[in-house]
Amino acid sequence: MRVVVQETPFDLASELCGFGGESMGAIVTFTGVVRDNAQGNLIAMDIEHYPGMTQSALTRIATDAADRWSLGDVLVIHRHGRLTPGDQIMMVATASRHRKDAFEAAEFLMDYLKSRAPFWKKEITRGGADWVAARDEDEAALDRW
Amino acid sequence: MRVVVQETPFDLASELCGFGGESMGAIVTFTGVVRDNAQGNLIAMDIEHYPGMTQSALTRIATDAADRWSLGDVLVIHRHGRLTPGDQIMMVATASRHRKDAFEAAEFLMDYLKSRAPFWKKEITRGGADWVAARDEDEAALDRW
Amino acid sequence: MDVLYFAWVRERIGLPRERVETNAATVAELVAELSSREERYEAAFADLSALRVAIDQELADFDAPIGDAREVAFFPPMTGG
Amino acid sequence: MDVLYFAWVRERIGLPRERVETNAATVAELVAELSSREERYEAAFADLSALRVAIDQELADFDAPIGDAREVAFFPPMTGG
Repeated sequence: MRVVVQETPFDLASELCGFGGESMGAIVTFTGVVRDNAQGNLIAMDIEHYPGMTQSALTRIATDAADRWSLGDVLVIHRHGRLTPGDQIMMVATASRHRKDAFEAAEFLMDYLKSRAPFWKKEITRGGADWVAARDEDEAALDRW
Repeated sequence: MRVVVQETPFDLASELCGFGGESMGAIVTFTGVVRDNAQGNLIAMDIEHYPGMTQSALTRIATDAADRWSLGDVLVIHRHGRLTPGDQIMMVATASRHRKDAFEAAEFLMDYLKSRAPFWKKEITRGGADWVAARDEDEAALDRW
Repeated sequence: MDVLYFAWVRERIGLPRERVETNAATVAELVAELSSREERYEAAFADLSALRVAIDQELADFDAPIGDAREVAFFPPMTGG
Repeated sequence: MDVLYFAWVRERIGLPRERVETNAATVAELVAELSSREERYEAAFADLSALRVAIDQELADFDAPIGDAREVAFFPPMTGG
């Protein structure tokens, strides 16, 4: 298991090099990308985090996933700082013998990262700057698990 | 949308370069890897396919996914020929504005690729060679959709 | 018409494709005709529940009409992914 | 104890962290104490349903006891991923 919080970009391919090994048949990845907003005027996305808590919160979420599904490997990378549209924000990867476990664990990781990892996003637009509000449906998504 | 059937290896990172573009916030990938069998004696996996039908069957599955979910992009790559443990067999990738669509579409693609794409796997072991039997649970997985 | 065989069906019958002249109206009739030829065909077609069929590269049922199909393929359940 | 603020809570209060000497027994008591200080605190804590709290870097409820916590943090609902 590997959990990384960093300001710098990451490279999906290097991160996945050797991930899972030869006994895992299924690898699922999710990559979050900064996308332009509905108005099409996003200049940047600032991602603030709680340095003392971030690593431990992410590690707990990853450990919960590993306890719950049969996983050969788990990877979580989350960036902070200023990002621009098209930049990768974060990724998770799961390796398992079967696709069902790999998919479910990746969805679980994402649902918890959305609402239980101490990150806050602020959109910088030509019109100003606004904190991204948490969405009710993201909180509701946790009820699945 | 891109659907590729090939004998040669693929590189996940190159395939994903520019995938989805700047308006898609969520990218999900699934990669299938040849894993050793339960006896630990797998030498190779031969993947036979039906050349005339493979491309059209995969394209139909990808089109069905694009019709059903809001996707910015879909990629399907499936290899054939002789592979060895650790080799990548296939991958799918989906890009969407929201993670739910990207995850569901990737799972849909995988469920249909398993049971409705004309590929057949044969395990070459030290003890001989055996065709991999289709699993009832793979057929049952289609009932979800 | 061309008849194609894949995976263990191909191995059991001993060839990947052949040209077949037939008056069979349905896939089932074609199967019956092939099975009556030789034991290797009979063995391959012994359990139709273990087989799938495609007409002109589209999955079909065994009771489907063949019509003027150019190509009929027989194979075991697919194991892609 | 250290009290930390993140995102718009930080902006509204105007600082990321401060040292607070308090006898508050619970988070709610600490919030009441801070709110009574100045308007910017009152504004930040006006709607507790829009806030989350962590005690020593673990998510907690507003009625949780503070005990001998070293660090209490206030922030809006998280928006990771």
